[in-house]
Amino acid sequence: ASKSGTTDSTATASKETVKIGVLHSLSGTMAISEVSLKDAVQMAVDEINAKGGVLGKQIEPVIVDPASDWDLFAEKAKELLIDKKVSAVFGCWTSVSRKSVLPVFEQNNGLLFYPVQYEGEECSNSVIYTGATPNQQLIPAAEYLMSEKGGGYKKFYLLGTDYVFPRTANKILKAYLLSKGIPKENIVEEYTPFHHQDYQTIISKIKRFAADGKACILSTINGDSNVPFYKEFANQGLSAATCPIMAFSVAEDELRSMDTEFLVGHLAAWNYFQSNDLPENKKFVEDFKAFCAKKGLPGGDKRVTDDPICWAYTGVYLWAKAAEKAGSFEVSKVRNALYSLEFDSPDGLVKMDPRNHHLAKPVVIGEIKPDGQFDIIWKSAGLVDPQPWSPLTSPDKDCDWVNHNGTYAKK
Amino acid sequence: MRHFLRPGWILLFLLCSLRGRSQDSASIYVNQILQPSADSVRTNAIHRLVALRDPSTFPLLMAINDKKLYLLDNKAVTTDSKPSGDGNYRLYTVYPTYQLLQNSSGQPLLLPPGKLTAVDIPRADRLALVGIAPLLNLFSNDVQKRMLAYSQVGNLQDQSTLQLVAAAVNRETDENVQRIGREALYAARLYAAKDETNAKVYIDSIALNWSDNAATLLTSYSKEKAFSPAAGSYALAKASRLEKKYDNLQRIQNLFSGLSLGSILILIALGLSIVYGLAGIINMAHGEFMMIGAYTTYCMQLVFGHQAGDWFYVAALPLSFISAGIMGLILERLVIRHLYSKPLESLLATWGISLILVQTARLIFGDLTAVKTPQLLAGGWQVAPHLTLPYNRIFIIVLTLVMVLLTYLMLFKTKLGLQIRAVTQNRQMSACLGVETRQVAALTFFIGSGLAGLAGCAITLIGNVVPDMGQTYIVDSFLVVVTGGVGKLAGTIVSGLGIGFFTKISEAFFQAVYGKVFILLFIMLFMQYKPKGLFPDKGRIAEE
Amino acid sequence: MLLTVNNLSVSFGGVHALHLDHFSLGEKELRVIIGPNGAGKSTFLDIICGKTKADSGEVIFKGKPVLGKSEVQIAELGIGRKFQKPSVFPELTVYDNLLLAVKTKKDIFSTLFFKVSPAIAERIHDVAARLQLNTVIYKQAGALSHGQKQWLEIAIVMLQDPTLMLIDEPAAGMSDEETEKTGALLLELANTHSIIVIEHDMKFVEQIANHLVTVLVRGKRLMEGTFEEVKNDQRVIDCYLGRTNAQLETL
Amino acid sequence: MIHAFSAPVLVVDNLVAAYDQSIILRGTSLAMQKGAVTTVMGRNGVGKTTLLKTIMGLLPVQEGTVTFGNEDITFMPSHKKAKSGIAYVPQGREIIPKLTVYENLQLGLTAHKDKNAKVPEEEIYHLFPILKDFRKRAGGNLSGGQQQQLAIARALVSNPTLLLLDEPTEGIQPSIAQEIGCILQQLVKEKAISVLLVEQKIDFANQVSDHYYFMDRGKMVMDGAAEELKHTALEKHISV
Amino acid sequence: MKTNNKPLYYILFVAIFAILLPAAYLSGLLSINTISIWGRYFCFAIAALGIDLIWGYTGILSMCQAFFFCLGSYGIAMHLVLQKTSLPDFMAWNKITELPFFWQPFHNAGVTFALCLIIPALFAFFIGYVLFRSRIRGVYMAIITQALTLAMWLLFLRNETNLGGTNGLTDFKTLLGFDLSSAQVKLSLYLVSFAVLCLAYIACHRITRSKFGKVLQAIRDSESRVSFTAYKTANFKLAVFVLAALLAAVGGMLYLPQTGIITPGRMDVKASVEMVMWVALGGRGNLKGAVIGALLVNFLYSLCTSWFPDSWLFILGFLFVLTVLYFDKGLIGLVATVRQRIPGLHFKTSQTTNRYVADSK
Ligand SMILES: Nc1ncnc2c1ncn2[C@@H]1O[C@H](COP(=O)(O)OP(=O)(O)OP(=O)(O)O)[C@@H](O)[C@H]1O
Ligand SMILES: Nc1ncnc2c1ncn2[C@@H]1O[C@H](COP(=O)(O)OP(=O)(O)OP(=O)(O)O)[C@@H](O)[C@H]1O
Ligand SMILES: [Mg+2]
Ligand SMILES: [Mg+2]
Repeated sequence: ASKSGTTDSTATASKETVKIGVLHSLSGTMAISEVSLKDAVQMAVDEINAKGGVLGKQIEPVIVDPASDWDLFAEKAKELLIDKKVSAVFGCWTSVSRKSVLPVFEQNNGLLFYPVQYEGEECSNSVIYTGATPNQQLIPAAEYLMSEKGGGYKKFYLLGTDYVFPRTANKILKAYLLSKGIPKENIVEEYTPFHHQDYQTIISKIKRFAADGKACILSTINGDSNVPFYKEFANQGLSAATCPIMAFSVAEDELRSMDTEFLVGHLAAWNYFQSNDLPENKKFVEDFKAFCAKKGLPGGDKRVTDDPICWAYTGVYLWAKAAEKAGSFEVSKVRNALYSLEFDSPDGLVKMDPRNHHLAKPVVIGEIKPDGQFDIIWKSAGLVDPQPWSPLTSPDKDCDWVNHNGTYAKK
Repeated sequence: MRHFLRPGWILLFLLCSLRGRSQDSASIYVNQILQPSADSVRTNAIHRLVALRDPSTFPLLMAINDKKLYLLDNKAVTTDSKPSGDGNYRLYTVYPTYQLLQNSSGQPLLLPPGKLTAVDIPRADRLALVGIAPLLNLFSNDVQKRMLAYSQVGNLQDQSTLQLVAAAVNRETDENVQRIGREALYAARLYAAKDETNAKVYIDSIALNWSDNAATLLTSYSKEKAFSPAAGSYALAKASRLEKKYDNLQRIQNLFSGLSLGSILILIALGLSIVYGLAGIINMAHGEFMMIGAYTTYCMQLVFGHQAGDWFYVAALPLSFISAGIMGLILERLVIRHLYSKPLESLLATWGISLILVQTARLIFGDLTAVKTPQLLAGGWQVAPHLTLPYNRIFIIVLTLVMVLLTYLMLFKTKLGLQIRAVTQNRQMSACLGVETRQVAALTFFIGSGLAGLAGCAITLIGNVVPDMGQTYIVDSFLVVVTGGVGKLAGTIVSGLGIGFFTKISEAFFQAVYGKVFILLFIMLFMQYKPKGLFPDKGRIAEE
Repeated sequence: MLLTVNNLSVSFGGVHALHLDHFSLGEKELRVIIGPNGAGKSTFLDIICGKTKADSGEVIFKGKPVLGKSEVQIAELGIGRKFQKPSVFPELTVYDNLLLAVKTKKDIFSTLFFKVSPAIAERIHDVAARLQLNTVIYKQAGALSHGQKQWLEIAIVMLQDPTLMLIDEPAAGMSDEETEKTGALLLELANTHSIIVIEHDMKFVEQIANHLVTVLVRGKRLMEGTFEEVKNDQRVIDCYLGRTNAQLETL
Repeated sequence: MIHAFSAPVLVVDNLVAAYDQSIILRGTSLAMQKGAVTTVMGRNGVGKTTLLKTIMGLLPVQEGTVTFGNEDITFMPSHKKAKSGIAYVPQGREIIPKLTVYENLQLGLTAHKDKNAKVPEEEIYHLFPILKDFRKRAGGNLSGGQQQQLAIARALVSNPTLLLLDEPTEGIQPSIAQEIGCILQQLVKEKAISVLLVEQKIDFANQVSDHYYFMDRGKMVMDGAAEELKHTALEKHISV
Repeated sequence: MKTNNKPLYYILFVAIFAILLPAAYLSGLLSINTISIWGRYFCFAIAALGIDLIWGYTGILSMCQAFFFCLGSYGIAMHLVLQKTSLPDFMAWNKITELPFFWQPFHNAGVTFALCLIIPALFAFFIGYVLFRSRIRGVYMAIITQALTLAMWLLFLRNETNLGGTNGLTDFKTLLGFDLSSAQVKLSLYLVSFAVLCLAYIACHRITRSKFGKVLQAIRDSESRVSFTAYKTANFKLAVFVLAALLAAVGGMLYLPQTGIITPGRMDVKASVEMVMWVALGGRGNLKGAVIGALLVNFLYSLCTSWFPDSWLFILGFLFVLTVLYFDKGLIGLVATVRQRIPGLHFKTSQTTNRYVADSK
């Protein structure tokens, strides 16, 4: 069924609109994170439509709820691509959901814009990764912590929820730390189950580990486990001063309605923070708040933006821009137009990689403030190029769709 | 110990004289920083001040480092790191003295940061403070920072640094920080010591002082810095003794964790036990009642706002019980009452209800939210250097104890309890004996749901508040109820504690995941021997 | 002897419910056990059929020890039980209740491929008719009246065709005439089976006690003898029958 | 037959009741004199238990009325009936199994008019000595006969004016059954309690009854005062 | 004697799914995706039949059916992965160079099919043996099996288990040499699933109508009475438990190629409860109910998550509640009630008319 002209036929079938799919969980455990991304996509769509659409067509988003159910992700992806014949899909958060839909997109020649930081080691022709690769988030963070300015930490506790991203992230981090001369015994790796709520034992282990003030934590703890973790951390007498936590999965949106008292001073590494000073960003933040208030979404104008929201939003624009550039919605053409495409995102100018489907962008490290925002304490000098295959763990591989057929072995 | 105090006094004297000499130049630089004629002047002044290492300028430098330097009526001031209520901060002068600012009535002056003019020091200049930052922090008014500073001051062989540290230790008011500070001093002396008796004295002091880091410090001393093997092995012996003590404390900590986890489980299971064990309803929505309680607490926090301090939590405790209870009551009236004696249908209906409740919560709140820990329950009780028992957990344990006691009294010492137990075992006959079964059943459900709500309120102290938080606990709490024996209060308590302890003990050996798997399999095997829970009914009543 | 019991004792939470020094039952003997409420009669039967575990003692049935065996093993040995409180399969029809009881192979495969032979069907209907269940044979057993359930349970035991039938208070909840019918039925069954019956209805006991009556009191065997002997024993009158037993006088 | 001419205390008029679709009571009528023992007899499965259940409110009435005293209690919920002075000893004992014997008795107090009433332990234990020894035992662990005794005791605790007894002597040893008979007579005499008795054993019925009803297929087919009916007539009816 | 009472319904059912749907696809009215989705529902329905046997008929609430389902799926998935590469990707990332021993047998299709049945059966046998020996029943059984599923879920989530961790196994290309993405293969899988469902239904129907089935129901009513009637109840329970596990595994095996992914998420707490809910909704103790429940719930789930992405949970939630309140024998009970109300349709069915209400419990 997947010959060539699926998208073309839609283009002729409906004169005024072009359909895109929105595949974010609106219920289930991931809803808390993903709903905001759906809103961001919706906002980008509204903006573009207000400006006249793409190639003269209004964008019509088809929103479905894959309900944090990985099988349903695949089912919905098929539905969007085959039944609804959408031109592109914006969605997914967890790695497993992406892995679940990946074959569907590849078999049906679809295009998925994936807005969340991820573990890398993937190079699909059907996915546009607008989130960070490990080298755009993990490595700079570790580097910063080891630096004089960052505190010169010598011991690292790699703590994560037990799933792919933390596992891979920690593998890369560990390789990096070892390569920087951190002795093995100064790196501890530990995982907790999903939704783990009881961090007493782990914190007391950390306390011992961090007794000499030289230790920090690299946290890939996910979702609802964070609050109990940070709370217990504070209650057992640890603090950002004695042992900072560098988080890779805590962003403004999660901190929005939390009491952040026990989080203040801890760190997070991303590519974007709401506190970014750029005028584009200020407008974006305001627009987003206004959008949420206007649509009566929960939170209203108290809503905040964060890294994944920024990239979900940017993704839509990238697609629109590429379609304009290609003059067509056809997946292969859009894909080709995306290479090296530049876009003025809320995070400043970002640029698609010329050879693969990742985005080059700045890396920032922030310190959590009492209001749930981040104080940007470090920023990369310019854009950091994506490395889907980390040179630390897969030195022989690279991803290139222009000169090679995706992943290839480096000489 | 006294032995060291004496040099301390001398040092302080020295320091004071130092200050006298540098006083003039310091104040010049200070002025240059606050009112620079050019950026380069300021940069220079900062560098000079850093080089001076005059403690009287430390509050100023620290304020710069923390980006908390403000001008108030042309006076340089700084603020506390945390607001003292309602977003207002206390103010301190930074130079030449470090003093709390007071208003006319002698109360601390409280102002929001917005009322102050921030002195903007460029990042490059701030970086000049990096080297001296730990020293500055020795005089910080943030305990945490002081604590950290001692481990970061670095080489204490440098005399001027040593003097500063010693002075700081003497000034120190916080016992824990002082402990760390003393350790830094002892360590410096130990490293400098060149004869065995002297070294042993310092080693002993370090061991006696027993800060968090003592064992590591001694070990590394024996490995790297010891000047003689004898001193090294002596240090090592001390270290290993400390490690043992430490291990023992860790064990106590683990037991406490077990107790705490156990009491949480009991608190959640208590309501379930009443609703399931007594009313025969497999309440899949139990976790959602918990969620209601948690959100009630959250709402209380919003309603009370920041001024009210801990009162929101005081109000939330009864309210979470009542709100969840009322919700339970409504559901009982609307749905559950049709389902007594139909446990299967109750399963289906309560599952449906739980879906609805979760989605409703998601629509209303929609976020990951968390309740702030009441001030009274923040932090922990430091029992020994390595043993901190968080207040929030202690509170939950006490709350559980009280609730268990109340539940016991209610069930076994009151008429209502008698009727509840009767109704759940035989509705029709109870009715024939004059028991108003509807009311009793509704009340049972009210109490059961209410207890869940209370548990939710308690859980906010340690976890977050999310729409599907209930599902995290539902299996665990069913496990507790079932291993204890359905409808057995004592069973619920024993199994809750048992599972709590066991989880924590196994977590000490395995990773958290395997700990959990282990506990689940263990329970399965345990049920082999006690197929009807810990406290099975005996005799004829045990049959079907 | 078909059944021999020695020094059987059981206690619940420290209270001695049963302490039987000796009891024996011959082939095709119908034995009636009487005794005050709580004397341990039902407990005795419970032990024989494996429902309750004894503390000590021995029970020999067909030369084999019974204690320690499971309910199924005991049932397979040929012991069938009617309980004091009627116990049937409430959601099955009367017919299915009876079908399950019929003595055939009872392992998984035989049940899976079981076909109702005409002989079996006839037997079921036969028994149902004799116990006045034929009018309710396709009714769910749970919807029967108390007395009907009693009948059904007796029918189940009959169809099981065990060597030893343990019948606990069969006449409870039956009218006098039905009681009499039951008595006649039991007497007939006694021609081919060994039966232990527990009853409080003296008329009924008199009707069926063709051989010996055992009197249990407080878990111990008070006496054993013919109905006449028992009826006139002062101890039995004192603790069981009552000073002036109206029931007996009217006989 | 002391209160022979007083007004009827309980009147059941043309009662129709069913379990779901299957109708059991098909127009049952009955009138009880105050301070007398009225006995309902009939073969197995004719609907005697159903009648008592319906009177007690455990089964919805489809047609007809039940009047107690001067009040129409047809649709009154069970617990109100209990509170208005009707006590019920059901067939099958229905002891609350996991409550102790004493708690079961305590529960009987719920329907007592006096809120502060205590369990009249002495009287009860005098009647049923075994209950005293087993005070603290779970009711469900008692022997069948003991449970029956407990059920009767529990009904008496509430100090009722009307007693519904469904085969109360089932499983009870002869001496106590006989005593129960005496007690019933005594209660009727001394406290003017009215008793509706369902019984199959003619001997017991004869000992206590003032009036008989015969039931067949959900209807009363015959009734009469005890003296009027000959023993043989009774037997004939029951064995139809 | 009571079978074959409503051939019309059966014919209708078969006609719709075996003829109408494929025809609609071939004539272009339906997309192959829709066909595939229904194929997946059939797999759920097969598993639901097993749940009905063990729970509806025998009264044992087993919450580990989702686990057996996953065992079947994982088995096939492993085979499919090995069809594609000699070493799965995720192993390569985890620096595992050699295929673990337990992956080896899955190279061969025949062995895989056998193992997909044998492993769940063995698991069920072992679990059942342990549990039934110690006479665990009722909620105890439910919670223990749930705990077991939870434990297995946690294990499968681990990377160390070498089954793909959270991500599970995905991205399959061919099955027995057929291209899984081709429409014909999808259609065939649909038809196979349907055929297996029909076969499973007939087999279960036979079983429940046999004396064996009666014993099962008797066990549900009063297990001790069955023992006293000389049936070895533990064996019977064990047999249905294994049978139910097999049905779940078969469902899982067919499910995999049609879904294209298997993750531990299929057996988390929610999934295992949901499987029971299908049966409860359809009507427990009634095979038709189980099938209809599974089909309907999943159909609604798919439909509502697309049509009402914001409010579908309300719809499903209310459906559960209303079913319970108004059709107390599940949906199939509703059908029976309607048929009784409409005199013209009034067939004599002996098992639904009189209802016994357990009033002593
Ligand atoms: N589980 C138990 N716990 C305590 N006591 C028990 C238990 N089971 C039985 N008993 C007691 O053991 C004694 C014997 O009971 P059993 O049922 O055998 O009496 P019975 O002779 O059958 O009486 P009945 O004629 O009333 O049926 C009774 O006093 C009873 O209360
Ligand atoms: N729960 C029930 N559901 C449906 N039918 C029932 C139910 N209980 C009893 N019946 C039917 O109602 C009829 C009358 O039963 P009931 O128990 O009133 O009889 P009874 O006169 O008390 O008999 P017995 O002397 O055996 O106690 C019987 O035919 C019985 O089959
Ligand atoms: Mg007995
Ligand atoms: Mg009756």
